[in-house]
Amino acid sequence: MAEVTMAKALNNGLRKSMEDDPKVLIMGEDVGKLGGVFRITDGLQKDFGEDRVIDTPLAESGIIGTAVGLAIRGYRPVCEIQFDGFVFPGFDQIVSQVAKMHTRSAGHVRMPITIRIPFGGGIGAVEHHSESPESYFAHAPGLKIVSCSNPSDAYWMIQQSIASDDPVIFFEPKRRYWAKGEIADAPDPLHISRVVRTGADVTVATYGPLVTTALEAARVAADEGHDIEVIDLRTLSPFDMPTVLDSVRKTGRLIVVHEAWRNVSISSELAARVQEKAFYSLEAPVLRVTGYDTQYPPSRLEEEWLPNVDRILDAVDRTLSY
Amino acid sequence: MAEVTMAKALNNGLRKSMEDDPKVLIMGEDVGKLGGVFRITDGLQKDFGEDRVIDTPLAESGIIGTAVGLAIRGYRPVCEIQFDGFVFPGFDQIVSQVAKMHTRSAGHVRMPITIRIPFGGGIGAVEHHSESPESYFAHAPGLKIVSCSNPSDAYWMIQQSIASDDPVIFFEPKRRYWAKGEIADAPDPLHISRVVRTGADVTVATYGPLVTTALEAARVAADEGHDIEVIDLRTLSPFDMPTVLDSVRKTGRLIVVHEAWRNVSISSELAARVQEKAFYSLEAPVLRVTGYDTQYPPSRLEEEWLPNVDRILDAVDRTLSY
Amino acid sequence: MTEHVHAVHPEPDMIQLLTPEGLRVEHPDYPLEITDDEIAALYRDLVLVRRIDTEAIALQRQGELGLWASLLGQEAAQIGSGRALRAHDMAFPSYREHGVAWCRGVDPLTLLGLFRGTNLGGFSPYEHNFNTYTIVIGAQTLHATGYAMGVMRDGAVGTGDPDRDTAVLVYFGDGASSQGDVNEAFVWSAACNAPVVFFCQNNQWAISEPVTTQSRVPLYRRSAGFGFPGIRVDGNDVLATLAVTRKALDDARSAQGPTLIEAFTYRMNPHTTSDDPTRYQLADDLETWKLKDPIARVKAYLTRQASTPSGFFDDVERESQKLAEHIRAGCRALPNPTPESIFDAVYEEMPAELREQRDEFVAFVESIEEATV
Amino acid sequence: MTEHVHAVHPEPDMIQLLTPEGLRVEHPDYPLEITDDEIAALYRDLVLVRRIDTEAIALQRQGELGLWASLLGQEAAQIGSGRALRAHDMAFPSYREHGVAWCRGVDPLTLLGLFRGTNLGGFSPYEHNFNTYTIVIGAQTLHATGYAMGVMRDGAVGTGDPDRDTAVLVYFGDGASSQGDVNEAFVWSAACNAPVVFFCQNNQWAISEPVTTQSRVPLYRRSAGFGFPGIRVDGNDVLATLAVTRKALDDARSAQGPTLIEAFTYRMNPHTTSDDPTRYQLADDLETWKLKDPIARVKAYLTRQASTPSGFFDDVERESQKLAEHIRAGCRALPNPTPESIFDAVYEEMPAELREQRDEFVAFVESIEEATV
Ligand SMILES: Cc1ncc(C[n+]2csc(CCOP(=O)(O)OP(=O)(O)O)c2C)c(N)n1
Ligand SMILES: Cc1ncc(C[n+]2csc(CCOP(=O)(O)OP(=O)(O)O)c2C)c(N)n1
Ligand SMILES: [Mg+2]
Ligand SMILES: [Mg+2]
Repeated sequence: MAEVTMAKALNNGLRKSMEDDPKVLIMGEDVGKLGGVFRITDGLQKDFGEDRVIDTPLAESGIIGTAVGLAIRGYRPVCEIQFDGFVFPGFDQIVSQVAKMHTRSAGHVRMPITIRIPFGGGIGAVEHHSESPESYFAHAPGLKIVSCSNPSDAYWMIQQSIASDDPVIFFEPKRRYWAKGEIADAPDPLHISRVVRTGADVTVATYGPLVTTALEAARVAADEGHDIEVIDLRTLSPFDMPTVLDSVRKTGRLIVVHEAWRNVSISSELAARVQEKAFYSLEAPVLRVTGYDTQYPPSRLEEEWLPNVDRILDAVDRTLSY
Repeated sequence: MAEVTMAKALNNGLRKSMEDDPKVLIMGEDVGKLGGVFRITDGLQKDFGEDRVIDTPLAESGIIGTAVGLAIRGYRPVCEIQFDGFVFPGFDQIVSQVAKMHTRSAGHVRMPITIRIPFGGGIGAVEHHSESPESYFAHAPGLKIVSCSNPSDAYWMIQQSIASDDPVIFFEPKRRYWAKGEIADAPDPLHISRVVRTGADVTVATYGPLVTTALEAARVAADEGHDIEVIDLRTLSPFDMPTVLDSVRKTGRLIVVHEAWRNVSISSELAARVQEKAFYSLEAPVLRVTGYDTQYPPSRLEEEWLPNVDRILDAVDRTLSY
Repeated sequence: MTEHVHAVHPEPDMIQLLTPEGLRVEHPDYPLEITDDEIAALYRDLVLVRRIDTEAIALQRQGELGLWASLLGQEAAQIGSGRALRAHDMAFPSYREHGVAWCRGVDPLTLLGLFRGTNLGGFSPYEHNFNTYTIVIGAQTLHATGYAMGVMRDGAVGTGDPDRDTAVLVYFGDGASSQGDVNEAFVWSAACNAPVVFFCQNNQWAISEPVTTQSRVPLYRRSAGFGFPGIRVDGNDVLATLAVTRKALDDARSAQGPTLIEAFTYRMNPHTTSDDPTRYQLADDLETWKLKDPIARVKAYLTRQASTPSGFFDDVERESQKLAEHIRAGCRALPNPTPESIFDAVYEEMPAELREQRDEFVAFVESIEEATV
Repeated sequence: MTEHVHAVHPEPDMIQLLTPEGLRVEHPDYPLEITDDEIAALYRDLVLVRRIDTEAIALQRQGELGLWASLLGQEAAQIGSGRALRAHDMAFPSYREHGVAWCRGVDPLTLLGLFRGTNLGGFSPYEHNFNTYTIVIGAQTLHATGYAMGVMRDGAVGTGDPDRDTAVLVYFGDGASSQGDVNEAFVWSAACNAPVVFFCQNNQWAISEPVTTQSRVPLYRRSAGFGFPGIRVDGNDVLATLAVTRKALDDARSAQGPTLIEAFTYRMNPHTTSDDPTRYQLADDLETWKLKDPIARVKAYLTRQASTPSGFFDDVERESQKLAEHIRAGCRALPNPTPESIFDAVYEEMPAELREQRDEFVAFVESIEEATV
């Protein structure tokens, strides 16, 4: 099968969901004629009409809040947040309404809302355009959080997220939008993690933009004689703990890698769980290679700030030194 | 010295700050004539006038956003958020403006804003009135997060927070507002944790409303022959790691206790750090006694849901069984 | 030196069809054809929802409810607007709309769970087309707008078919008008001409803050600048509220877009049972507003102007007694939730890790219970 | 069946003092006493800020900047309003207000850091009373309102002392008008009568969305319902913008409260250098708006109506050349930030744990550099 970019895979996935279910709507800023600033919704308004692909007024709380109402009415809204840093005006509607409505109504109301967020850095952008806010959302019960790292997952996971009767925040690694790959014939379940490289010495668990980076690091480490297992987490809430724990029980060593700030993050939680559930298997503490606990830097410094192959290799050395 | 309630201690602390510095303002919903729904600002508008104790329109983003502007103009705003669950409409202004303005302006602009949030459960309230949102904020660089557990700390820490040139989110354990205590003659530094009970067997680290609970558990455990050390964390961002690590190196066992949801929380971070920094000292995994990863339940079930003496004792047994 | 804003005129251009003295007046834009029997039915509603309120307050005092948000004084605003709804219209309440719930056919006991702490709402919005209460101020205005967008996409506006055309009615307070969400709901509904009616009960207070803290001009004027009409109605006049809401809902159903209604009324009780209004409210104001009581004027009309059958008032009183008993007995009988129910509806599909937490929780609670037994 | 809203009339009640053809017209409410020299000075501003823009776009194309948000077409809106400010007034820009920065005396190079990626703003708002750019749409309107509340508390409004009375001017776009924050800023400033002027540059687009996506009625009408006046000015007319803003700022300084100004203009370039407007914009519109160019009309006036000294236009052109060289050379010479600077201004007081992270980071970066050397 021909290779497609992640952007195209997402576009195809969205199209498929819209064809399959007339209740699926796309809404957001510039998602119509422009096709979104990353062109993920390219051509969809033309083909499905302005009623189903909606250019909204410029307000994120409004986008999410109206999606809640549409969901109550039986629709399946897919909201695009233009950039990671712009989701926060919609934070209240997400954590206090989207996340809670199902519980509040004792299960009578469903919130099959998908919130797409292009996230992460490495594209030379200005402030608020390179953030990784997934940890904020993973704290909230009622939400499910996933991230894709390749075109095939992008294609399948976006459809699964839209089909989910629970709300899903879907993090798209924007700097990998143009990377190409083949589309698998069938999907894995949405909420499983995947070992994308088997190895015996150290487990590296990551997701989204850094899966590629971790695989590169694993190749370099192999030259240095270290056999790295790489897990693409894919699902960040819930976690797929069996996959992670099996791997750690085998390697005895875990490094969690993400761009998000370290403090109170996805990697904190994984470290906390793994040290609890695999206490006797760990030969070294769980290490973390993450964004530093500073503001995302001006783009001239983002390469230094972001986790990269060198920083992962350094952590490999450190964990092996225990 | 006479004992005062935490509510009164906070009131006295706020009054002292206002007397000491004419740039200190109080702003929020119902903080004026009513003195706040918990009466923490009781009498302050009468004594300092409507220009310094401001009943604002009903919108949290507006409260925080105007505080940012006042801070730029050289003021020191103290914002009251009426209940924990109502801070989220102001989330964007907090994480994207309050937290970032200092970095954005390369240090030229200071954000000496204090955001007071009565938090936590146990008061038999309705939805959104019993939450513990501190973990969301601890993820964000640029913010400092503290919580008091007793009247003396309340009195001193609120003044220190207001005097801080960095923004501080000040979490007040609302169910302890009416507990009494003496006020110390002088404060500890704001960002230190405190061992409030020394013990040799297990360290229990907690903050805010559950310090009292942890001390109770320690007393019961003592009867059962277990010697518990209790740490009142006080500062949640930054952490005071030396205090925690010293204790864990001594006891070899740590239980982190908070009402907040477990997933991606304060306790995740403490567990992650401690297993890294005290790997060889730990005789058992760091355990966590927290709110469950569900919505805060209807009040008839909150006693079951909240961490309590039984749940802490159970964790003590579990950690000692390693 | 003149300010850009002048003092708020207390009651500008307010639509009134029944004076506080119980006299019917006509308004050219809001003709209301209504029989005396229908007015009597409204009277019954008013009395019964006030009774629900009285009983709930008593139950709170007895410790049966943790909290109650009283509707006293706002009965006409709620019954007038609630009775303007058709069955397939949808209502989005805030947390004080017990009277609207009544009009929708929601059993008052259904509302008590939230205040008793046995659930967080816990009912289906679909059963009576009445959404669960929303406590975060203003959030529901966006939900209503989104729902109305769904109605449009379902082709259920402007068809001329009364069984099909659907409107959405959303309630919020004067304080809520300051929230970003409410103003965004105005933006959205105007931009897409959504069939939604914004019903603002201006009860003069947001807890301790008078409405002048929110705005120095009348709230009904807010909408014009967003591109849709606003109107102020005497919120203590059930007839005017009915007429004005009916017209706005008709407009919405016939694809003419949103309307903002400001129902000018007064919160005659504390904000909730936890509040102490002596700190901020003048007793005088309460006295003035007592003269405008929403029920007294209907009774005056029925007594003096209409040929109300003898015995009607007694019947209503008997019904009110029965309702009170239903509430008192029913409240105490509300089932306590089981601990494991906390985990039930977090997700539609419960993740394995949460199931694990639930099982641990249930086992732990049981172990404690056993130990205590 | 009529909708509540009718189509937007394109240019209602717009204040204009200089026609596109360069003819001075009078407006009774906005008399403007201005000498030809002063108009020539405005012309110089307009030309120079357009030059800044042109150079920045070129620098972006050459890879020296990561991004640029062009002000092309909006020069008059920015210069007219910016020149209405007094030194001690405060301006809060969005991200496109390079022309306002110019009026405040900010060196254009200071603005480039953000777009080059060497800093996130990086300058002191106090130096020129011009705040750093705000990228989150609308957030700055609340900052401006809060700042204005501070001005009031400093006793710097309504004293009659021109060296003391202070106004605040905040910029935002037509798209931003939909954000909750902007509407909350309206609520706040109206409620406390703050000395703030809201300057909305309606450039007809929010990236690809026409202003009709946000509102079907003119934006200047938004404020009336909040309780303060709104006015639409020809944003391509530097004289009208100056006069209208001056009046609004004067009102603010003299304690008459806020004003909303909608400057009706057009974004003549893509949203930013990353945008592709061929996907959504009609070329025709651009042609129409070219005829209303903000600079051409001033030049026409100066050439035809005023006794502009010969050589003036050449002088401006020379100055523009020098400015271009300053920008080109200065941009390339902007210092790259050091890695450790990332940690410098996270806090005023750096916590020990962050210091530790910084030291590890610096050591690591150095070790990599050594390894690479
Ligand atoms: C976002 C948010 N902030 C604060 C509160 C606390 N609160 C509950 S009711 C209320 C006042 C609401 O006033 P209004 O909108 O006039 O409604 P009313 O209670 O008068 O019916 C406040 C501040 C809340 N529920 N939600
Ligand atoms: C909260 C937020 N959401 C989305 C964006 C992305 N964004 C940047 S500019 C823009 C359009 C702004 O339009 P307008 O307010 O009219 O200003 P203009 O760019 O036309 O000057 C958008 C959607 C943002 N910066 N902030
Ligand atoms: Mg009210
Ligand atoms: Mg625009």
